Amino acid sequence: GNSSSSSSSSSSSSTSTKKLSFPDTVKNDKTAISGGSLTMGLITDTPFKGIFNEELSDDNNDSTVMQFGSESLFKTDSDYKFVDGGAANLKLDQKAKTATITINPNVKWSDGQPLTADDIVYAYKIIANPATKSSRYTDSLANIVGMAEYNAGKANEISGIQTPDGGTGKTVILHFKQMKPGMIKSGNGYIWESAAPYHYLKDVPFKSLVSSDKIRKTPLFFGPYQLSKLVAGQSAVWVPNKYYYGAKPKLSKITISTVTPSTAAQAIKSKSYDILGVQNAQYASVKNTKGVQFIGQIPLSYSYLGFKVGKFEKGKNVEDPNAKMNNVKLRQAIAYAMNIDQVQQKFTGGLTFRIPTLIPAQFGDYFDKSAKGFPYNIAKANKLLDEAGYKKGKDGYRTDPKGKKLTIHLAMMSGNVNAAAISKNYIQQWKSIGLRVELTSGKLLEFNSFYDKVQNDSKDIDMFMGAWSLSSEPSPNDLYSAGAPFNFTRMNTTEQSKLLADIDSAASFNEQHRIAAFKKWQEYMNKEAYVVPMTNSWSVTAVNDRVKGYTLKVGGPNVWADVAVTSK
Amino acid sequence: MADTKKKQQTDAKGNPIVSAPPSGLRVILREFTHDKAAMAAFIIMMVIILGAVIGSFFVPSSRYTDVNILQQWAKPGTNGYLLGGDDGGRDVLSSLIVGMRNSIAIGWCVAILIEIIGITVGLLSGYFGGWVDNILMRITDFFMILPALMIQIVVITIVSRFNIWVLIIMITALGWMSTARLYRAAVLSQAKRDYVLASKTSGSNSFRIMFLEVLPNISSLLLVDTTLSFATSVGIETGLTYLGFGLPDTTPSIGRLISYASDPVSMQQYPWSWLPATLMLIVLSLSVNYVGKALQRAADSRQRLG
Amino acid sequence: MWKTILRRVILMIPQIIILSLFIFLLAKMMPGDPFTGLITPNTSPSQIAKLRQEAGLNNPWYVQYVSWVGRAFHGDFGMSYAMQRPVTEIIGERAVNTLYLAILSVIITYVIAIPFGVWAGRYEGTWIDTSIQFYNFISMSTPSFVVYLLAIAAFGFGLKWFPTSGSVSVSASGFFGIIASRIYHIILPSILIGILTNASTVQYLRSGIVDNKLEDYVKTARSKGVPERVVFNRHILRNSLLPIAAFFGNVITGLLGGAIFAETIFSYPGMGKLFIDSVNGRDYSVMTALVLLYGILTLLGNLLSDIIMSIVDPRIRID
Amino acid sequence: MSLIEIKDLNIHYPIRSGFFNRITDYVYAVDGINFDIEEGETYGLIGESGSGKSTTGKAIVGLEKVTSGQILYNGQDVTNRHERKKIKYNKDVQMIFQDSMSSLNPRKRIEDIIAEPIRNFESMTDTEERDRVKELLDIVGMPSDSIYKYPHEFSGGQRQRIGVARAVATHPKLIVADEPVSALDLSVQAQVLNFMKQIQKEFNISYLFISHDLGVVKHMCRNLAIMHRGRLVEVGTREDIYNNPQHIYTKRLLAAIPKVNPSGREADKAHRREVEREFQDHQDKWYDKDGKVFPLQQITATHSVALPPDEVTQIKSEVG
Amino acid sequence: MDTSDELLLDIQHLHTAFRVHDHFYDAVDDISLTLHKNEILALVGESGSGKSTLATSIIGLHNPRNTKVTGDIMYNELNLVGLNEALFNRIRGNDIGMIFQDPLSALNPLMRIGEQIAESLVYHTKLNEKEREARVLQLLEQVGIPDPPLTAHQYPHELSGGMRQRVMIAIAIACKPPIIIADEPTTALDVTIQAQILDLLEDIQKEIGSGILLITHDLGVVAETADTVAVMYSGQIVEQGSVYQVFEHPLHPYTRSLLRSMPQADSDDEELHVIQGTVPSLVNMQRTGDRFAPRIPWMPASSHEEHPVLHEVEPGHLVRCTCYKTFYFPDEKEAAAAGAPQNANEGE
Ligand SMILES: Nc1ncnc2c1ncn2[C@@H]1O[C@H](COP(=O)(O)OP(=O)(O)OP(=O)(O)O)[C@@H](O)[C@H]1O
Ligand SMILES: Nc1ncnc2c1ncn2[C@@H]1O[C@H](COP(=O)(O)OP(=O)(O)OP(=O)(O)O)[C@@H](O)[C@H]1O
Ligand SMILES: [Mg+2]
Ligand SMILES: [Mg+2]
Repeated sequence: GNSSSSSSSSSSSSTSTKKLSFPDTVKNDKTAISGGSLTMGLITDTPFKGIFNEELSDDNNDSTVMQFGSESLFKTDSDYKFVDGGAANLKLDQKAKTATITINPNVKWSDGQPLTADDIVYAYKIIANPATKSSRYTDSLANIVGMAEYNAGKANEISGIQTPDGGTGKTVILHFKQMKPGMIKSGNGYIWESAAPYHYLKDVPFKSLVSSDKIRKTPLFFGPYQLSKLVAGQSAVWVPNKYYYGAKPKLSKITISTVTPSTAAQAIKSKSYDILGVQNAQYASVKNTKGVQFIGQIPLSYSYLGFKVGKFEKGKNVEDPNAKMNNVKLRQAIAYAMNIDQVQQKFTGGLTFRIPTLIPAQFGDYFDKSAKGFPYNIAKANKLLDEAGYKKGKDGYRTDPKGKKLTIHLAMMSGNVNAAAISKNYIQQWKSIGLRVELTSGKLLEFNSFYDKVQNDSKDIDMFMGAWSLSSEPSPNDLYSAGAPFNFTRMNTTEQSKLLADIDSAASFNEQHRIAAFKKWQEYMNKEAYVVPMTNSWSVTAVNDRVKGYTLKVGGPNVWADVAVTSK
Repeated sequence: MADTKKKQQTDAKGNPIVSAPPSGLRVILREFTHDKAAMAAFIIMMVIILGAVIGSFFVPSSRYTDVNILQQWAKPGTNGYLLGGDDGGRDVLSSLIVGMRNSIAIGWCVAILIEIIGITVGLLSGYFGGWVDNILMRITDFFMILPALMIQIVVITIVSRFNIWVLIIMITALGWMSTARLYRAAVLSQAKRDYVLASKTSGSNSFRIMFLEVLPNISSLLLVDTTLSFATSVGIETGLTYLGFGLPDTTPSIGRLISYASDPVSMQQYPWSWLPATLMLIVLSLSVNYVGKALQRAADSRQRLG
Repeated sequence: MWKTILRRVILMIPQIIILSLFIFLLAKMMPGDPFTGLITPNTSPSQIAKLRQEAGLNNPWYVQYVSWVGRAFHGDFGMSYAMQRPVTEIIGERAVNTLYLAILSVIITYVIAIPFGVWAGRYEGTWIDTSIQFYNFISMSTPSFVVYLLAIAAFGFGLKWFPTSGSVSVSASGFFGIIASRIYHIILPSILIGILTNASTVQYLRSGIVDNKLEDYVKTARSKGVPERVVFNRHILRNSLLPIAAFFGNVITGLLGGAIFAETIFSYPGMGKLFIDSVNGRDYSVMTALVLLYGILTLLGNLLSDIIMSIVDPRIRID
Repeated sequence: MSLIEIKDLNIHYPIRSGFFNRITDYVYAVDGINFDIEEGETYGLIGESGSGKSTTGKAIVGLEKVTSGQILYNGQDVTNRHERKKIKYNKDVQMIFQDSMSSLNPRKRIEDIIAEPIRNFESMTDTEERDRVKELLDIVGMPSDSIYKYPHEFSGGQRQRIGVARAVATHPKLIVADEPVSALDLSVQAQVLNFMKQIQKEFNISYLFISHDLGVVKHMCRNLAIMHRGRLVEVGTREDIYNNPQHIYTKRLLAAIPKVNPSGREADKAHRREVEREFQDHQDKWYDKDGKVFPLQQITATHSVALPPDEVTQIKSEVG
Repeated sequence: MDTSDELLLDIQHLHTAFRVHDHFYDAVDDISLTLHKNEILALVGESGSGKSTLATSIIGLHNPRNTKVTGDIMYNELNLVGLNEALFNRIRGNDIGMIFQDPLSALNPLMRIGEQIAESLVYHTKLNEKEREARVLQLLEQVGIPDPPLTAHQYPHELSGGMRQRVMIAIAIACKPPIIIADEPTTALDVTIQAQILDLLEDIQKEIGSGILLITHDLGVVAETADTVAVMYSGQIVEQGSVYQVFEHPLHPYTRSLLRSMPQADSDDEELHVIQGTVPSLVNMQRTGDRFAPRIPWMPASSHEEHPVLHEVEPGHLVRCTCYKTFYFPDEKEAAAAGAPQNANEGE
């Protein structure tokens, strides 16, 4: 459907109103004062867990709270490619199937101890040791030689991680079973990008690591700030780490505390925090606040509409050719009938916008710029359905090609304040093309129920609206391959398998080949419409005018080293 | 003890205490005509109830279910939106009318069910005493220790289709205990009276005595307790909705409308979405309470106004 | 009396066992489990499956129940899946918070309710009584969260008189500093809770006074020439406080459960909030422990009521 | 054979205490009493408050569970509920209660109140039933339009008469009247007593007349029993008891009756004090070492008294 | 009796009206009475005749919002009607003691017996706590409580009815008041205990020489204890005199009827006399003419006075209305006429 999509593109883009855009860095020309304290809000419904360790925590809130101290080992460029200049440098050796990590000798933990090879090895051990029950352990990590054995408890050391200069040395070599094209990018999942203070944690048994005070109350980091005070789950105070290897931190104190979503907008309006996230639904009500700048960034994520076409059986996705949704025209029609632009304009003022493909635009070359996705087009939707033999009955609803009553069950999560209205809107849209869509269970599903049903291929789901947030290495294999449990639509075609394999194949070490492979896959996905890309959103932060140097840009070792305030 | 033999009890006026009001209805009527506030409350209550019930017949369901995003947060008075539009551009007034009806329906259903259970348990327990009482009271005790709000939340999470009936059953199941205890106490005090013994010697069987002799005598409690249960259940629905465990969108309720006051900012920006429902709820509960108070006075000869 | 208390406590055991079974089953019926939510591309389904298996979540429910009870018997309520900490530790932390809130709320409730009840009862039928009753009805029928939201907007964000979230300021230091900060954090919610939940106490007190005013022993007191003020305080008021004393246990347990709204809106990390979070996160271990705790607290509250009653009212004996 | 024979009737209420709430003791509300009521007679049962009079009465009509002993009605044991049901016992044995207000259901019309036993024990058409109710009201001297009224619309005496009407509705053989006039003013009391007597004559009803007022009992009963601490202390005819009281308790009761003759009051008072002193000083003579009443001993054909055997022989010799 | 002439209480034209449905109705209607030192004045009458109302009027315990008291109650030159509260509080308990009918409800269930007795000592004497305690024990002893220290520490519900009434008496006499009002002090009690209490009351009266206003509806009690008697009917006194005058020569039809309806020792099997009709309620009370007339309908209207007043028939013996002169019982007349005692049932 290349030609058809191009014809409609002009009309759809004209209906969508002016594109919103945000700077990614605060603008403040005043001179920074020395010291000064800064407050930041963390919007959350629940207290943060307080696991201040990258290896054990998989929680966004915890990462937010520890962002002042926790620093990645490697520096990257804006495309997430590893570059030298961080706490450590990374060198991949394709042939030897190794990665060599070289630690910057200036790097010290906040207790003054130097960062060593042991610290890097220990991070892998924490993740892989079964006693820690870390959820960070993945199949990708098992690509390191000896990792699986260590994880199974069969070995005491990870044979594929070596420290040629000894534990206190500065070099670590990782041996892989296979090299992957994604390894050059941060977030690839094969290489862990944090270190754990071995000298500090070694006395704590793995089993009790997660609940130990050394993790929860007095964690060590080598980033610009160190944790000074903590009220569990609520707030934390960070003060400069005097051993920081980079530029001297400029603030004397950073306080971060939780803010309930329901009061967040009010908090922005009353400028209770220097830095506070903006919930998209509330942006309209706070955008005119004086003395506050809004900076933004588009996160690596997307929301989508998936169609259930099979089941996950014996470790494989098995597509059912007779499934209700296994009709490409039906799926496309459903996609075209969605007035996503209109909805998002209304509900988020354009902060959320329609996306044309399953690879977010931030991935640069991997993103298929020519993809059009499924712009709103009712006529086309009707036509597709007519072609496919879904005939309209007297009641205005279409039957399936066999003439049987057709009811499509949509599973959608609650949570977003507008979710109910949005679901109703789409259901009405689909009604206008003659499709009877009902919500699974008659209501929006709460998070757990939703995933419980989606994961287990519940019979009462025909399609579902989900979202993925991606790591900075965008290989879609984890989400869409034949063996991926996360491939919730259960699509499984030979074409798909071929395309996916190509993305992570040896040939893809050639960047151009990989780019082409990504594009082919995106085209295929839009053609088959098993998964319809829906939206991505700006993630906006309200920053007080007195803050200087705060940025959402990716790459730098740790932005907080540069943040300052210009008035008391 | 000597006090068992005291002269017939008399009230302040020296008249024998008449445990039943002279013909229930007449006393209630008199109570209302003597109490302007109660009368006004009664009228307001009836206006709200009838308004909601009758009004809802004239509201097409599309007015409160169909999303019309172009009318999102429409200001009151615009485009035929008398009380404005909500987040989905649905008509607040229609939602209010139907929501009122639904909430009232929930309230009364719960109240009635609670009364039925409460009366049955209370009668059996208070009248038979002994092991019947023991068993029923232990069951009641057990329900009493269930943290109601918590269980409700869990149950709502569990049920696959959450609707008005589930809500009604759930509130009832977790709310009948105090009513049962109330009736039990009342039955106990009635069962001590000699008319029960007289009925026994007249050959009436236990069920006859319970339901035809004792029950009418505790029926004054029914009116009072019903109004209380009513107000409580509407409150529970509202609270659950606020916590995110409300009825599905196709079933508007007071709680859903009030929950538009989900955060201070939208509260200030879109007052038309939640304020009318909140005021309605307050006015309704207030009038129900006043009516209940008056009924209570009617039931209690000591407090009667005249 | 001690014997009775002991017997009552022993009688609680079967109730608690049934309660635990009940909530355990409910918990197991909830769709999903603590690991359902762990789906990011950073995690592997296989690792999650492994963790799930290790946590025993694939066992039949009765196996899980028995092992849960066995551990609970030794005071080990397991780990919170969500917080990765021992449940007892989390609840202990939250319980302290809730306790602070509950105690101050109770104090404020009584500080408001007792004079109101006394005035309403004493000046029964006058405008004072009418206004107090009106206020009571209003406070009973106003949805609490609306009031909390308005108050937090006005006094928290607007006037900035009170903090808007948390239980203690992170910058507070020193024993008294921390206590002061804690109190500062709960003043607004407790005042609101106090204002909104005193209705039943006021009504109890009022009707107690109204009833007792007519009692014969009040006449006796007057006939002794006791001044009216003393008659009121010593005879009418004291006897009317009785049901309130008896109600005390219930008020406490009621507040513990009823603070959910205040805790949610003031993002105050108390037990009510914890419960909601644990349901949403399918944090079974926390959820079941909490419900159990509430059940036990309710039982203890009832017992406390009875004990108080038997102390203040010589006619009631528990022996 | 007497109409009713009470044989060694015991009614004990358990007292629970201790850790397991076990029965640790009993209230001996009725503790081994015997008496017979003949057809058509009024038998008096007198005693102070709490002596077990009501309990005895209730046991006879079947409202109280008997711990042990027998109640024979026409020679048939009726202590068992099924037995009573089978022979429609309550058709023949009815009760009048002390508190007229509480014994009439305030929510029921007089018609329904009086008709209740008729409906339960007899099958009548509605008109028959109504005629019967009117007839009964007529018997107790109340206008027939009373049937539409509620109990509170009547005075205490009228209510008590309604109670009498209900009791006689099924032509009972025995009516247990538990302090039927204690709550009434003097003039009203007279009305009720008159009716009771009149009905007795008319239908040959037996009464068990329970009271603590010796004046009233004397007016009503030929035979009477004095009850104290759950036991009978003295049984006899009116003459036996009033003219020749033997037990100190009977004497106390008699001495305590206020006389309407002011001139003799100083003497009465002196007598009263003397009896009281004797009662206080010689407890051991009248009660056994546990303070229990002795078993009844016959001193004449009609007169029995609860005294130690040696006392009895002495009295017998005096009487004889 | 040795009624010394010292006048304690002089009630003149006392009216006490209650508000019912916005109208005031006299429950006590123009009553004049005197009480002397050492006198036991008995007030008899059926339920609802206004006895308690009179008593509470004397001690000023009516709720002023719905009660209107007019007339004079003179005590030591002091008019108790309309007396200010502070002053009245000095009199209550100290100069007038009161004993109520139901001692259980008249005692505060939450206070120890000792405290309740001591309470009036606090406000009327200068005794310190020790002395008060001693006085309480002494009082308990005086009213015949076997173990005063124990009882002082008990609560009302732990005592028997007779004991409670003794405690009430102890409260009433705590300050040795010259006037004691006893409102049906024995109605709730057993005959034997009633006798004890009445004897006790008499003894105490002798000891402290008070005047007692004894309210009762039991003629026997009156005959046993009173010096003078006032018979009340419908808020009025219908007959008044010394106990001998009233019992030996009852004049008013009501007094005579009452005496006649008592079961008499020597009239065992006879029918008892019944007074027709019922006591009228406060609102329905007939307020003109002879209020008792409706209950003796066989008496011709001419025999009643239009405005019945009290007539002093002999010194100290007063009777209302002239109808007493011609009053007869219908059966007496019949009996006289027919010569047979047989008579029909008197309707209601
Ligand atoms: N259900 C019961 N449980 C325990 N004790 C009881 C019960 N009913 C009666 N008693 C006790 O039994 C005794 C006899 O009571 P009963 O009512 O027969 O006395 P009575 O002679 O009728 O007294 P009264 O003159 O006050 O009516 C009393 O001591 C009473 O306390
Ligand atoms: N507070 C009141 N308000 C209205 N009417 C009252 C009040 N108190 C008493 N009465 C009426 O006044 C009349 C006299 O009552 P009172 O109590 O003095 O009678 P009593 O002779 O003491 O009767 P009893 O023997 O029953 O105690 C009665 O008709 C009664 O109904
Ligand atoms: Mg009795
Ligand atoms: Mg009285």
